[in-house]
Amino acid sequence: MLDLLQLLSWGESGWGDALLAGTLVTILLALCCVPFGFPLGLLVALGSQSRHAAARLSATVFSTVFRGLPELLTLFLVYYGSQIAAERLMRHFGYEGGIVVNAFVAGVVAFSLVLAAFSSEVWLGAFKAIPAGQGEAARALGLSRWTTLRRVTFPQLMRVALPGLTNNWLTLLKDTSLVSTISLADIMRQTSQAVTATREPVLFYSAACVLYLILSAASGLLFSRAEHHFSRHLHRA
Amino acid sequence: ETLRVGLEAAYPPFSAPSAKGGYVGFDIDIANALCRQMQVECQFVAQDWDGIIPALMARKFDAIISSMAVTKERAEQVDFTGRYYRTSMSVAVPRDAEAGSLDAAAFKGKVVGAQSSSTPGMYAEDVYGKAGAEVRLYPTADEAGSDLASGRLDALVHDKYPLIEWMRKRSHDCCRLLGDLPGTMDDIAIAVRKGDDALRTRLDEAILAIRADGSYQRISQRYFGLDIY
Amino acid sequence: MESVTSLLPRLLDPALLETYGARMLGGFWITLKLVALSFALGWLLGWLLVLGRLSRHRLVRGLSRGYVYFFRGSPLLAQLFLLYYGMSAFRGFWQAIDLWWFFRDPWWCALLAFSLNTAAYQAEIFRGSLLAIPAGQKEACRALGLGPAQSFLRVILPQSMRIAIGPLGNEMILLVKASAIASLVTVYDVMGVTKLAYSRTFDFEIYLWAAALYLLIVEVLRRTLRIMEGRLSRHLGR
Amino acid sequence: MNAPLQHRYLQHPRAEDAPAVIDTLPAEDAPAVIDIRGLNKWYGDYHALRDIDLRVRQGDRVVLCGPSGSGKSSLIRCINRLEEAQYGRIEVLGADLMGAASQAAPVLRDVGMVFQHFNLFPHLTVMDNCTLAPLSVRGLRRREAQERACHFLDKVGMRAHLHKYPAQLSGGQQQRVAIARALCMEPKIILFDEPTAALDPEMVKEVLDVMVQLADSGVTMLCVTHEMGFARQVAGRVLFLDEGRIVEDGDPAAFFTRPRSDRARAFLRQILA
Amino acid sequence: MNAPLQHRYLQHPRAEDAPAVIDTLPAEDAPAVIDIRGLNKWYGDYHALRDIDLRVRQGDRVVLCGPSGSGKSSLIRCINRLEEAQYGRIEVLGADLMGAASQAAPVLRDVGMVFQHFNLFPHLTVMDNCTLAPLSVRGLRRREAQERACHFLDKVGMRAHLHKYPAQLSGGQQQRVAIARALCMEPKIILFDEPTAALDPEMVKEVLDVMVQLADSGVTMLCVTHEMGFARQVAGRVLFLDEGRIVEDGDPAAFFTRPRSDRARAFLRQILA
Ligand SMILES: Nc1ncnc2c1ncn2[C@@H]1O[C@H](COP(=O)(O)OP(=O)(O)OP(=O)(O)O)[C@@H](O)[C@H]1O
Ligand SMILES: Nc1ncnc2c1ncn2[C@@H]1O[C@H](COP(=O)(O)OP(=O)(O)OP(=O)(O)O)[C@@H](O)[C@H]1O
Ligand SMILES: [Mg+2]
Ligand SMILES: [Mg+2]
Repeated sequence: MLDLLQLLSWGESGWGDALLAGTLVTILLALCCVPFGFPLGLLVALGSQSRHAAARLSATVFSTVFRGLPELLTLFLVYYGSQIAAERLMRHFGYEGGIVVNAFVAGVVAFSLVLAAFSSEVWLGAFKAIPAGQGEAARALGLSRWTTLRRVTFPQLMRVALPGLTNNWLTLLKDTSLVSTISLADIMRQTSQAVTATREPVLFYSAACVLYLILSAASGLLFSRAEHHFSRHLHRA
Repeated sequence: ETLRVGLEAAYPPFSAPSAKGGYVGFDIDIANALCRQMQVECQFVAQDWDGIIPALMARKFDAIISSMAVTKERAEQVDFTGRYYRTSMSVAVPRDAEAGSLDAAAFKGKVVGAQSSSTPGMYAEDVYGKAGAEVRLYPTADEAGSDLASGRLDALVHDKYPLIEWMRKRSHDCCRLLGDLPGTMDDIAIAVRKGDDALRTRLDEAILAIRADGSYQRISQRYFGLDIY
Repeated sequence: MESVTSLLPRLLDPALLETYGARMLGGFWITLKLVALSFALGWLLGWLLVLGRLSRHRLVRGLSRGYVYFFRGSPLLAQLFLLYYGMSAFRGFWQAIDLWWFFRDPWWCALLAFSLNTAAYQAEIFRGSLLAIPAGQKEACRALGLGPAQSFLRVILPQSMRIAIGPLGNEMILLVKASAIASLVTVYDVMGVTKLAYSRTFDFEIYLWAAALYLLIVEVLRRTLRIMEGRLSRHLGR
Repeated sequence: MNAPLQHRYLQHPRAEDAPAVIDTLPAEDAPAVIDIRGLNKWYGDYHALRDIDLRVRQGDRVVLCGPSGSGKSSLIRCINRLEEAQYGRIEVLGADLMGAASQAAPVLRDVGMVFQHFNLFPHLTVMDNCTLAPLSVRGLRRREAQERACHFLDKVGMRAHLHKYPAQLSGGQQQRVAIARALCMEPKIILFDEPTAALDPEMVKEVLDVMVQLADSGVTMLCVTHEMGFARQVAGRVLFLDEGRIVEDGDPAAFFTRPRSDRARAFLRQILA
Repeated sequence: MNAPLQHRYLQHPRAEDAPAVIDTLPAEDAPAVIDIRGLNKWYGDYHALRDIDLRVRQGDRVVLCGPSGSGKSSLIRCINRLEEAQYGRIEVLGADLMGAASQAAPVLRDVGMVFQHFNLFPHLTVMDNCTLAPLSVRGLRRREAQERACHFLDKVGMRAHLHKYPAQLSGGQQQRVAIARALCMEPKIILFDEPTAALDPEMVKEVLDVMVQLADSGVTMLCVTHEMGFARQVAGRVLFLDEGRIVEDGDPAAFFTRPRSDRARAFLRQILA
């Protein structure tokens, strides 16, 4: 028993610090996707409600492709695809050296695309839940489209969309483990390394579960705070 | 000048992570010896086995020193140096198994495990699978080993040295070695990008050099008690 | 016509097709089977969990809450791993109660882990859809004297399915892709086969096949769901 | 432009406008089908119903009125056990409603309710809305249930819309289907919660006509409404609630012409302007 | 029990009940602020508005009435460009509304609208509801906007509820905030779509009182309503729509006593019982 605890401890013989480093990578990666993925998803949702057929089509294609493609493939496409493209381009200009795309950046780009695709469905559902009267009232008051979106639609959208976005976030948190294939050491990668070195799979997979559960609990807290914030107008005085 | 070396780090005793953050194993020691010989600095990059060749081609590192067996398909994608060791495959079975033959026909109806994307995996599929065994492919040999121990597998095919290492480390002895598979001797070599002849030649020369000065033999003795070249 | 026949071999390498075509189809079949079965089982278990969450007993509520939290909060990969390799540590016990045949087989273990996992997600989806049904519907049932089972089956369920169908579609797509995780325990789905084939041939084309298969699945699913949604909301059309 | 505003209830009630005396009032000694004693109900801290005492005899036609938030809905929802009260006794058709649910259930089948917002089942056709409960609660055979539904739908003039969904009906039509649905259970008591509040004037008339017919057939009716016309024409008795108390209880003529409490006087002054 | 049912509009209009003549009617030659010519609108195949011709002069107070589905809402929504018509011309305050959106936008700021279901922004306080548009459309400074909001909220008696959210208000209070919100833009024309349909009688009175005050201040008003009391007291002109056509157009006294069309006669007979 003590041996097992030793394995989870810090320092020379323990894997505690490695797991912690992995957790940091996981959190950073997932957090960096949020400011890109969610707004892009909103944009896609707006696109699929647009009056222009072209915008609708590209929104549908985007959502189908990035929901449909295996995340691993999206990751590869971004990571290796962009590198190959960049190298071709540079060779065209006579530069022969290698270009290295940062794995972290590639991961953020790829998972932002995936997050955008899945969250666009959530945004879309939330749009349907906002009464048409809100938009009409905004138009009757002469508000511009941007003001309407920012001041009227969005705050109401958030309340309805948050539970679904929470699901997206939890999925993202776990999907990011795929970055180990492009040599980023997240929680899962560190776990399997520890398993290889120590041959204690059950211990370390349990530890990984606990880490993820802690992350979920923490983000759950944040999300329910946000939910409370966006529904404050419903609490009776 | 540094040499960026890609490795899987999940293949003890050849390469495995250490709790201290670095990597340990035969491959690492060899790589360090080669770098010293070439008077460059070794920089290790750990990488999932599945993405190791694409990563080499995408210049994430310059050479793979990760117990990679030379195969025809791989040789189409990368260039190999001369071998730095050779290994054959072995078969392990549960201690109480009555089987005694390595013959493919003897495994008909049995469940045989191996690591996927590895030469033993291909062997298991091509030989035992065709002979009527059910082949199960695991992400790493460790998991296959644990299924062998728990009785889900009737046999496990794996490279000889890691298999021995695994059985040695296993505290309670569940299993026994059935023997080496004849005709499976594979060359293990360093992979570099296609056309990177300069590096390939330097590495070839360095391998010969560390054999000549005996440092190779010392490393091999330390891990296996014999020279596995 | 000629140009198509000459293009095809360039798109689909015949040698590759011969070696891995059948295996890809096999993987495809595994994906479908795994997703369909675990989704259906998760559906049933999901409703049980919802009943638990809405139960009057605090213990039952707490347990189903904990279940949902655990299975949504931790990775399926780790869940499957713990189930498959963790259970084998108690081989003696399973043999004693004659359940070893179940835990011995990777397929059953994968199915179990997937069902348990998707049940948690589906339970949340169902709960949300139930909350969206106006309280008046339940009151009307009570005022008419309908029993709990009848109210649920005839009135609540058909209406909540309409609301749940979008998120359930998302969940099914996620499950299709998550089936790749089953290769951890040697159950090879489309993605498993693809990775295997790639590790042997290093031909990126094989990934494109897989992508095409996935897109096909998602597109078929999207259209099917749209039709079902239309059927479930036919009462809203004027 | 400064003329005082007159609206909806334009006319001050005058004696000569009073309807012909209603000829079907229940006898004084008819049995009580609803018997409420000392009923008190709280929502959290809020005391919504205070010491309600109420006996309704078979065949009674009672109108409940009172300002918004006075507890009218709460009261009739207690009679149907959609809300549970904390203190007091409710007996409906001889059964104690404050006791175990299993004991109350059989009696509640004989209490129908028509909601302000109809609460029709949107995914079922008009016919299915009306036959669902008779089939599965009363155990009628399909033929019987359908015949009964046709009969009552005919009565409310909705026979022609059998196969439509609620969303395909106008508000007044929906309300009539809701009434037919309640009637198909052949309840002994029927409760209405503002059955006309959501309707426009032509539709109000349709719905009220149906209720008049219903009243003629001798069902016991309790109706929350602000339609003073209905109250005067159909009701045998008017209850006025204020802040959770019944402050007036008497026949309509007396209520409209000589309200006893100050609150009722103020209320009537407002709406009769 | 077979006495004919009398309800909401119990009283037949009689000459002696007619209000004092309204003293603020616009002069015949006042400029037209709304000028509609040959307007036609379809929803898909359904022809909702047919050949509508309508001139409304500045300071007019017009009531629109007519049976359900006759196109009242469609018409006023066209005036506000919430719906687009297919044929005809709409000129509001001199600008052509059928043209480009950019051309119509500045004019529409001077047209306010009060919806049947209020459509307040639920996530904003009463104050924010009233200042949002003046701040971002009129470009007022915050102080100014708040002062203006206070002024109008005071006018509708809602000054005390500045910091509440709409869900914390009763229906009548919400409707009054909606009116104040529209007034804060100081529109030249204000459109009402059944502003009292969702309210109970005490609240109807509150809202109508506000509208009477508003009418006094000289704004041009178009109001869809079934409150015949309001129509008689406040309106300078009553339009009766049927099946997408304006079939009556005249002063209230004439409309109530001598409707020209059969349809209007039937409608009035129904609601006046
Ligand atoms: N679920 C609830 N929780 C808290 N308070 C409630 C609840 N339901 C009703 N109330 C309060 O109880 C009081 C009585 O409500 P009730 O619905 O019976 O009024 P009502 O007489 O039907 O009014 P209205 O004419 O507006 O329908 C109101 O003040 C209301 O705010
Ligand atoms: N979006 C729409 N699509 C199709 N038909 C519509 C639409 N909106 C309105 N209609 C139809 O157009 C007609 C006129 O509708 P409108 O809302 O203008 O009637 P209204 O006079 O305001 O009636 P009410 O008194 O019931 O509000 C109705 O028959 C209605 O069914
Ligand atoms: Mg009520
Ligand atoms: Mg309308």
